[in-house]
Amino acid sequence: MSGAVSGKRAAIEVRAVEKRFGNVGIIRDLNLSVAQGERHAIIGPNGAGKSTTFNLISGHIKPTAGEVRLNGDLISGLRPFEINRRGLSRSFQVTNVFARMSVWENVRCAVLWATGHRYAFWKNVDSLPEVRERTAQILDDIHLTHRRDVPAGLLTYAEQRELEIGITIASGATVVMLDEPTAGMSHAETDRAVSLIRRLTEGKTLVIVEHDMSVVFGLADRISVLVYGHIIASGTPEEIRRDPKVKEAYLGEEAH
Amino acid sequence: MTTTKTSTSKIADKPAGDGLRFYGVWLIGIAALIVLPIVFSSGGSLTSFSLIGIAIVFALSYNILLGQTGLLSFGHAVHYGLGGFAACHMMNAVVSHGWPIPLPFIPLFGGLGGLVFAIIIGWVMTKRAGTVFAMISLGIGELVASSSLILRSVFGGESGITTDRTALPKMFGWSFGPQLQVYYLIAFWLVLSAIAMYALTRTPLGRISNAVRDNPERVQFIGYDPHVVRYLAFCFAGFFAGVAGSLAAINFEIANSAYLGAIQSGLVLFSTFIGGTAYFFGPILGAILVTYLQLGLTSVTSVWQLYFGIIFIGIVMFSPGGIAGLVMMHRPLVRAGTLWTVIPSYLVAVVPTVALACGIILTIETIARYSGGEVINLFGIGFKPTSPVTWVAAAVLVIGGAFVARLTWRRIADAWDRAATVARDRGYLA
Amino acid sequence: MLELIVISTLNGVLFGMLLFLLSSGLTVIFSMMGVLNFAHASFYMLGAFFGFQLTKWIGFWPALVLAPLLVGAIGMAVERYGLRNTHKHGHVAELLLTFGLAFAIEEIVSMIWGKSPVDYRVPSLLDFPAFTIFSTNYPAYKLFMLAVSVVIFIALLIVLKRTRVGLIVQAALTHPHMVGHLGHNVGRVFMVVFGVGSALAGLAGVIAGPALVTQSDMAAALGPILFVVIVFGGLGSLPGAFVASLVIGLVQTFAVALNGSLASAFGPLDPSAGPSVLTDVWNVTIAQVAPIVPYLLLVIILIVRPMGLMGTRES
Amino acid sequence: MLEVRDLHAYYGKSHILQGVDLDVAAGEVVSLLGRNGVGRSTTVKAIMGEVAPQGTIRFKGKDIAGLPSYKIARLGLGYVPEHRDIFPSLTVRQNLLLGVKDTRRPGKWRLQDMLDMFPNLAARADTAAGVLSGGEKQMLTTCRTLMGDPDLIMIDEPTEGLAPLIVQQVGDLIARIAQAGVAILLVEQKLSIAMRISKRVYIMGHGRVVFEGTPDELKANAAVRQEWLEV
Amino acid sequence: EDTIKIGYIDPLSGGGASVGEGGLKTFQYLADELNAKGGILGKKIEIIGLDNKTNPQESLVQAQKAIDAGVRYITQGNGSSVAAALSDFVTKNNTRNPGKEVLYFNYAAVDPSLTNEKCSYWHFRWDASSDIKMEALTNYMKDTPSIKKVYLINQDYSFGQSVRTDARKMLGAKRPDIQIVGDELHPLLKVTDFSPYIAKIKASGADSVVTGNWGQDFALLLKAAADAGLKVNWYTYYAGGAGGPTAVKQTGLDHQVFQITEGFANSGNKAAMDYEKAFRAKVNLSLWYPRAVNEMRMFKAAAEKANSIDPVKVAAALEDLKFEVLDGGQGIMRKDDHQFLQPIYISSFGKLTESEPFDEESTGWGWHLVSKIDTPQAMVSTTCKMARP
Ligand SMILES: Nc1ncnc2c1ncn2[C@@H]1O[C@H](COP(=O)(O)OP(=O)(O)OP(=O)(O)O)[C@@H](O)[C@H]1O
Ligand SMILES: Nc1ncnc2c1ncn2[C@@H]1O[C@H](COP(=O)(O)OP(=O)(O)OP(=O)(O)O)[C@@H](O)[C@H]1O
Ligand SMILES: CC(C)C[C@H](N)C(=O)O
Ligand SMILES: [Mg+2]
Ligand SMILES: [Mg+2]
Repeated sequence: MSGAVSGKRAAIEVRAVEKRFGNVGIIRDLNLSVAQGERHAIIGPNGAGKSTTFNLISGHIKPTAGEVRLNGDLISGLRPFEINRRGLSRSFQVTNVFARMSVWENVRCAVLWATGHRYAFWKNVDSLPEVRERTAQILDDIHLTHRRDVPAGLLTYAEQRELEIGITIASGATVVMLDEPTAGMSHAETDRAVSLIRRLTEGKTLVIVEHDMSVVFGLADRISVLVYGHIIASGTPEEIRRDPKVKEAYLGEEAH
Repeated sequence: MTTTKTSTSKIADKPAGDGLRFYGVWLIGIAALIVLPIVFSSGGSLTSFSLIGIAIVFALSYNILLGQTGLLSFGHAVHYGLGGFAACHMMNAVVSHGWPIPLPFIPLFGGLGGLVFAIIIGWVMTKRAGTVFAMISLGIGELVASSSLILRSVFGGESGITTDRTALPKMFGWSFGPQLQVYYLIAFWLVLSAIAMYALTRTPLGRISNAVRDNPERVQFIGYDPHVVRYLAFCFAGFFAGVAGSLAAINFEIANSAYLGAIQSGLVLFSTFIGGTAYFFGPILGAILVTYLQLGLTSVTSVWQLYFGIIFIGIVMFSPGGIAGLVMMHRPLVRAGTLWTVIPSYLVAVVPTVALACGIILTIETIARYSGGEVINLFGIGFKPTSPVTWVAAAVLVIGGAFVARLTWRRIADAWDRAATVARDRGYLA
Repeated sequence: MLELIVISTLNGVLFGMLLFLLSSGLTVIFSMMGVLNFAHASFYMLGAFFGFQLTKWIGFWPALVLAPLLVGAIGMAVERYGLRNTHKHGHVAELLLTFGLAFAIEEIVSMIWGKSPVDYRVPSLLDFPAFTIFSTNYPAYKLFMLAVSVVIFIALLIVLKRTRVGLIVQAALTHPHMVGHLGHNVGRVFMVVFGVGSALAGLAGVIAGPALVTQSDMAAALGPILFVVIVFGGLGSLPGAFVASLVIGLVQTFAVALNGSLASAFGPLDPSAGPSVLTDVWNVTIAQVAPIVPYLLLVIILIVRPMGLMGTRES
Repeated sequence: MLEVRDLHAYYGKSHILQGVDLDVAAGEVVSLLGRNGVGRSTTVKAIMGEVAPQGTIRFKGKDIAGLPSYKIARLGLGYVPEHRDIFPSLTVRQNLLLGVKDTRRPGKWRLQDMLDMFPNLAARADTAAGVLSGGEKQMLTTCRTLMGDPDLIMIDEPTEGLAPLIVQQVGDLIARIAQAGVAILLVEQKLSIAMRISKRVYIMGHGRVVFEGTPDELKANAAVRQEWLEV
Repeated sequence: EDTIKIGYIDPLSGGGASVGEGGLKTFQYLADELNAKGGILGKKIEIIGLDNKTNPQESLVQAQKAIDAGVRYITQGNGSSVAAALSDFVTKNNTRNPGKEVLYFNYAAVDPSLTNEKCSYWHFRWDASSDIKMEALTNYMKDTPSIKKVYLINQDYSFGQSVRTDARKMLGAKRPDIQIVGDELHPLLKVTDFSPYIAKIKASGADSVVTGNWGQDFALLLKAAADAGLKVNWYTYYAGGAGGPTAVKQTGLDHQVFQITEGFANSGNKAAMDYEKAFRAKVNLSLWYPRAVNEMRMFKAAAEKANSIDPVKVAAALEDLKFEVLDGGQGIMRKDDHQFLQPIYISSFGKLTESEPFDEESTGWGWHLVSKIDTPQAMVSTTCKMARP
């Protein structure tokens, strides 16, 4: 899954995408390009359509018009699992883990497809060394090794958010999309999560939605600002910080 | 994480003792199956054991759906029944064509019967989970059961299809006429199926089924199509239900439309839930209890259905995790070594609780037998339903029992809290 | 032929309305509380037996009022002391509770009234043929049943539109605490809803009892078809339940009325072929498949339109 | 108006609140601050009866500790929980309507006022609330509670997950509520808002109140900020 | 063992419960009566009621349970589908467990195949087989010129089907001018409202209906007929069962409902009528099953003849045993197929005369003799090839 063919090709390419619910247009003429290996943040006011954009890219919902490409291949119209199998993985704004399964099982399930075990019903999951090692590694990475046998539903909120990230990156996808990964975390937890994200997405393409500007400005190579379903600005953190449109539509005078 | 490949433990870094214990449980189970008919050799117990064995396979197959994949089916008996019919037809065909297939292989064909139907019907059925699936399964169940009365040439109408298991080629010189031989055949398939179904829970598919149960939406984002997962689980459940059905067909030498019907489907749902869906052995306990009640209650009381209902309501209300949940609740206490602190309160509660139960039984039987005047025999004491003495006894037992029992139950709860706290402190409870 | 059509239509509508009376209560309970109440038909049976007994003691008309109230009270007790505690363990547990309840109720009824049908008669006030068409009598009592069902339908529609009970219950399904924080007494609302649903079943029992059999197995006979009606019509949709009841009532009645089979349409099969699935299918009459038609409809609709005929949501 | 004395609360055996005291006067805006997990949410939950309280809670002079929460709400105590708890299958309008406790006695906030105040909500009045964006949900919950015409409203972390601009809007909303004479107990982490609109602030630590004073006093007291708020 | 246990396997719940319970009470009464007279060969008789829910497989569970509990005699009647399964089961049981043979006394399941292609040495039937009854019934119908259009409605299972095919065949042979205007099969014990069927009968213009319906399937059929005001003649097998007479009375069909049985309350036979009176006084039911009386009495006779209660010996003694039946006349247990041959009666239901003391279900109406068919006329040949041990 290396981008050997063309290192310059965009990891994600959204072209002229529209999404309407009934007759409300939520996403209008959305164009977005995320280069491979880039850390791209999407910011914008609540209800601007950031999560919807995630849903459109990851196949959760289908665009009304326009197309989405992953590493050059058309993926709009594909189902979520098909897109996931092509190396795109996402997390959810609302924690979305397997509540009754243990932390270990949560992560392991996310590892299975990518390690090629798929729907196998003739293999013992416990005796798949590469699955075991990878799971253990991820648990270690997200600092949940000591909680491995706890049902995910019983974790604290911050731990569940961390697990959410763990599940997202477990498949080894090259494109990772995180929807407000630090929402609801304290400062300390946020800092920890940021360094975690930074480390885990090393060498990968990252798309992140965040309202916490310290996270956004600390993490992103490039930022796009989404307002009313349309990207009004795109650029480096510096450019965005200075953009008056952005100030008016999103940051307000309180910008940190 | 430094266990060798030959390690038997479930999770790699658990102590090897777990593996021994794991195999131990299975070996003890198998040994028990072998010696059971020797210890309890009466015809009655043989019959019961055979039926229980069949019910266990059936309930375990149902739990692949309910417990593992989160699919509530009201029509699981369809596969059971079709397995039964497939087995009957196969047996008849073996006899009439003189094929060299001995009886012990027949359940394989029964399983295929259940499987084939699952393969055909499953894809549309498992498109959705939840209520939609439940209702489709109800519809399919009724549909197949009713059609079976119409398609007389396959299902034999009201009277069903009969067969003679002794007419098949012999194996180890066994004719399978005597119930004992049939019992061992059932036991053999029980062990085989149970191992297979247990193994299934430990495979990638098994684990992903659990994930689909918990959160089908999220599963899509880790590369899996929940529809495919549900479909595969449905097929496996269909296969083992078919095996169970064919065992029943072998046992009774008949298959009829009732095999496919709502009552059978309801019964397996009951057994599975009552036993507890969260643990592999739950449905086993449930199947044992339900079959036993079915056989036993009917012969001691005419209003067995009422007790059936009450027992189920009781379990659903007071032990929603089923019997297995009740048992497993104690595991952390055992590990933490605090179980002994609750046992005394259990013992104290036994007397008033039993008294309460007796009171209820006495009341019900008094009403049920009032007109017939038949004597009620409770622990060897005879009560006349028409005598006021009985009424007073019943009232005293119910009211007094309930009063005292509540106190003792509260004591149990307190003792539990204390023991659980200790267990939590020692890290055995999340 | 015309005669058969007219009479069958009348019969079908009547059966449909009876189904509606039963399913209205179940729809109210199922759609609002998400409880698959397997005991609903048992409440119907209780209604019939209470109706029978009270008719003996105090006459039919007081019984018509009193018996549903009694059944409603039992329903409320079931909700208060049973379902409420089970709710937190999920829908399967609730369903099994009502399952067990259905068992127990059937046995209690047969303990008290026996297993044979009781002699529950149409009240003499309505025991005359209302009109005669094509020399067939149409009993006044059946007209009365029709009228009651229609009145209930309209009343329910109005009540449900006007009150916020539906909203409260639906909201409480996902966030019961929050509904409490907004000042609504969730517990009581649930209890009342369940009580009303059960009372409707009871009412259906009181009025259907004299027209059909009043026997301890009457619940089991009717149970599954109710689910067909409410799912077919669309969960939560009262008009849906209404339409579905009529459709199923008519379809079933007309299926019985029709004589056709493939054999009668295309001529008999070659008898030398011997019996096979084909001959079974060939010779079966539409009347014989009548009982399975509703289930066929159910399966088809769920596959093509999982929210049912007029439903708006899937589960 | 609200008087809390020596409030204790437990989750299972863990003692979360260990004697909280606080007061809110009629029409007053008070903030409850503190680090994550100190028990601020638990305090409001205990007041609302969602967590079993031990101690005295008096509202408008009436002891409400141990009452079921619907009764507390009917006394005029509104609560906006931290996880928003919107009813996903109901429409925005229905959500708002459910805030009304008694249809016969409409309060001072009308459905139309709410929709006017938030055009976002107005545009989605008839869509299922479950699909709203995070920020819209927050507005919806607050409005919903207002529909019940509370005399005191407790809002738990209203700005969590909100875009900076919306955070300002929520601040404005709270100010507007306060202007309408409704007392507010605001549970917040973002100091700026709390400092801007509150008359008094409480800071919680280790399950009890460790500081009480005006925003200015808090500003002046770097030691308290250092110890109980900053990381 | 000082008791003889008889397993009574019939529906005690579900749609067949009313008839099943009636049967159980009958057998219990008979057992009490025999016991009061010293039992059989000094042994007391115990009836064990076992609920089979009209389900063949459940019947086998119950039968096995009974056998495990030491039962060597089984009696059953409600449902030929069950009977076929039981007969097969008993046969297998007896070949596989020599020395532990079980006899099956069938008191009501009348599907002809049980004494023809599916006949078993271990099965004995006291009720007249369906074709015998139809033979008698059509003989009577043959001589009733007013019959022009006949409608057949039957339960969709082996018994109902045999009624239907026999009726078609025999009517066709004896009265080719009679038109069969309808031939209906409906699900067994599942229909709750027969109005649609009645509408069809009405539309067909039939003047007579032939039905083998029993239990609620008969009562509800007549109830629906009453509601719709359908006035036709009914030729039935089981109009006398629970709920039937009430429904007939409601319809106002005075002597228009006929029934074919091996005996009935107002048969005029003194002994039988005394018996009926005593039975009603104690059990509070009409004696639906005079054949049950014959069955138990013949059991005793055979056991005494064999001087043993061993099923094998009793079975041998029963073969060709001649017996004076309850309602008078000679009967014989035909050796070839174990079908009991006996006089049978056609009676009609309606207002009673002075000499007819018994009404049904407190309707004031009762059964009245229409025709008696003596044993020699009440037999059809059998194709049974009996496999004897
Ligand atoms: N299925 C749907 N039907 C109708 N409207 C929808 C649907 N899904 C989303 N919307 C609307 O689309 C808009 C964008 O929502 P989205 O969740 O993408 O916002 P967001 O940018 O992620 O906001 P936040 O930062 O608050 O999470 C919202 O106004 C929402 O109400
Ligand atoms: N349902 C629960 N069961 C057990 N412990 C809980 C539960 N809810 C909260 N806690 C614990 O109680 C403590 C206080 O929680 P609370 O929610 O009141 O904190 P908070 O001050 O509101 O912080 P936050 O910033 O997370 O909202 C925390 O340590 C938390 O882990
Ligand atoms: C009891 C009887 C009415 C049974 C019926 N004659 C049958 O053979 O099935
Ligand atoms: Mg979002
Ligand atoms: Mg909080």
